[in-house]
Amino acid sequence: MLKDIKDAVEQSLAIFRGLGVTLRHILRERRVTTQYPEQRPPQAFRYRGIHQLRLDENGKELCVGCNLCGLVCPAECIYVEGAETDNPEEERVTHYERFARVYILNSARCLYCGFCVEACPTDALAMTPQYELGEYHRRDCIYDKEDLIKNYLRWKDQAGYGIEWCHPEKLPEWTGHAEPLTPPSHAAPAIGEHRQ
Amino acid sequence: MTEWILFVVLSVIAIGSAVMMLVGRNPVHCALWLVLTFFCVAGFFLTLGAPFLAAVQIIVYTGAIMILFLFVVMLVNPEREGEPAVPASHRRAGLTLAAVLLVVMVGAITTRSGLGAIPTEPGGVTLRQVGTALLTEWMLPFELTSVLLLVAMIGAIVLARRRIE
Amino acid sequence: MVPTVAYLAVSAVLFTLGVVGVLVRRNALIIFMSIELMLNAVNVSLVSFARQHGHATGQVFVLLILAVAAAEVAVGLAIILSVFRHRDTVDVDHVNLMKW
Amino acid sequence: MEYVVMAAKAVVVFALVSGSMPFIVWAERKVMADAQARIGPNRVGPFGILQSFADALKLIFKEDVVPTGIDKRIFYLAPILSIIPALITFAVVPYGGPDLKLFGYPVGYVADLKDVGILYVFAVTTLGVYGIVLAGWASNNKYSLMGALRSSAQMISYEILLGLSIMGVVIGSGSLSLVEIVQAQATPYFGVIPGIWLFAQPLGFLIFLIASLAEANRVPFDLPEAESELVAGFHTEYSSFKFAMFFMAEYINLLTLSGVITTLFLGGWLGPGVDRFPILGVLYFSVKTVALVYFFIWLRATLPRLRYDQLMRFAWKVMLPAALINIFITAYWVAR
Repeated sequence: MLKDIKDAVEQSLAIFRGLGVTLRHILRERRVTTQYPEQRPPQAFRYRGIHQLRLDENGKELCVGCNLCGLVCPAECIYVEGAETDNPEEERVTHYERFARVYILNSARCLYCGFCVEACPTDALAMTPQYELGEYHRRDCIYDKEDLIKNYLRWKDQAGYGIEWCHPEKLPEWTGHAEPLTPPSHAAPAIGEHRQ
Repeated sequence: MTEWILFVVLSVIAIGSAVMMLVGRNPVHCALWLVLTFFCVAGFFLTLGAPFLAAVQIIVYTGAIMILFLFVVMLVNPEREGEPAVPASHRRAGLTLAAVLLVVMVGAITTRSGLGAIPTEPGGVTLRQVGTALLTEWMLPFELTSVLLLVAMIGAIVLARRRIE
Repeated sequence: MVPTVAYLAVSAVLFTLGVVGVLVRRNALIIFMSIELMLNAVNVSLVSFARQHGHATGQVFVLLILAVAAAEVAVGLAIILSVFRHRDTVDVDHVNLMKW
Repeated sequence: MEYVVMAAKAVVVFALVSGSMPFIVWAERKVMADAQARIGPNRVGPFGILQSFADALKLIFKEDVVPTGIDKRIFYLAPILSIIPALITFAVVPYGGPDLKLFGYPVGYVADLKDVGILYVFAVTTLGVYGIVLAGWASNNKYSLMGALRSSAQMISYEILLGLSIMGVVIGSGSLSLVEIVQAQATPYFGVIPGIWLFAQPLGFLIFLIASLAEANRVPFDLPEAESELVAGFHTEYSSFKFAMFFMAEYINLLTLSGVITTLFLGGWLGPGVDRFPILGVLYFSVKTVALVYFFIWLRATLPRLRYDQLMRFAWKVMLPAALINIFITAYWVAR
């Protein structure tokens, strides 16, 4: 009986302690919300967004339509049709006889693993940090070659987002607009860490 | 005049919803029609100068008793077996008996004189009077009710409890 | 002012409807509701008598009836529930054995 | 003329009560966000204050989904049954004293029901159960039905506590009229402490507070709609405007209960200087009510939901004896 009363009192006091905790948080100014469209979350250095098809310094396409990316893709979201041409070099879209006649990437199926980028023999394919990929129609999720080249043109001046993605030793000094993700100080301990 | 309008409207709704309760197939609908009747009865209490009883009527009847009914209807869920049709002879006999009862009651009411008299006190009975009567003149029945409620509570628990073997 | 006899008439009609319900319906729950209807009809006449005589006794009786009705509902619904558990029905025609 | 004044008061109170509901929702979201280190709504209007209106607009224009196999009439009736009691309870709550006059008419309350008063509040809040029970039953969904059954059991249990816990106040005030209950709190204790029932009836106040939380289905007693177990409880199948009606009823109930607690235990419109300037009474009443609403939101940010058996055990084994003890003490104190 006495113990019950003691428990009851303690538990009632616990409610007030809890109210104190919430009150402390209400009075404190700390806010963890990121105001998304105006404020961007810090992005990882190697963030894998939608792809780009790179051009070389002369404006020629690097892709030769070998379909290695399509073969390695686990989601089978890349379709490449290679072709050859007899045109003289200045009329070709690449430096070689081979080029990609069709290059289609379905961003709705892609799982952004980056295998295609690793597989590319000419470093033509790379990823960009772009993550706002929402569309109103599924057909708009199909990216053709022009779209992917547009992605390159859009991101080429952002140093660090090019082919360096798969060659870390070539990484230049960070100058991008976003900062590398730093784990917040209050983050949960990694698995096993608390056992020490 | 206003009182007559109110009275007629309340009577029509009360009797109409009571009839709806009788002919309804679905017990939940029946319960809701009955709730409407109870509301009208509370309205009668108001027009009769007993607002306290009207409030208690709503609290006890619609708030507790009918909710209990709904609770049991939902537990029992009698929808899965339609109520078997009552034989016509049976129904005829029941209606005849009820009609005889109604005739007797109406006859009794109308043959008595003096029931149409207007009460001298328009204020009617005050709550204080009711409370005083309840705790002086009717003290024993009042206390017995509490015993009755206790017995009912124990009985309900004993009856509704699942047998633990 | 509506005379007492009018209230008594309505009360009589409601009471009769309750009797009809008890006599012609076979669902135990509906029969029970009809009984509640009868109690209410009686309450109306009691309150109208209380007004006519300017005396509190009628209202006191209504309060007592309310308490009795509450007790009755508690026990009655418990009985219906336990009948339903044993017989899987609330049709009173199927509950015709004294013992099962 | 008297009826015209009454109707006008009723319309004004109705408009104010239902009009303040969007701001309570907004306040709740803001306070909850504060407690959780978030920002809360801040897009629609300054500080997001118009967020509720945007939500209402969205709910009205959303598709009204009607599930198959339902009892259609009751399905449509239930939200209406839920919102009407919520709206009409406020009619008896006095937000100003009888001295508060406008053009010679007392405007402090819509109706002062002498012999009924607080019983009217109970009678009407009881009816709120119907909306929930019928919604759950008519939805033809087992989660809804579970929510409905839980809520009916919960509300019946806590209604008893609600009634018993104010018996102390009623005995002490000697009246059921809410206006007279407030007036009974006017004399201060020992000449200094405000004479509100909170100090004379701390146990009654606590029980009433907890029971009213349960009656309004607020956290930590929001069992009928326990998201984590019952999807959304009784309103799982409701969408569009019918859902909005349940939502409105919930928040208007919160406001009404705060008003009732203010009246019963916190002295209603009473406050310093109110006898000289009766208009101050409205201000005092509003401040106390809003403070209570804030407290309820704060509680929601703090407490987890109770388990169902805990809820029932708490009602019958802890609160009921406490309420009875409170009545005995008060009766002794009054009869002394």
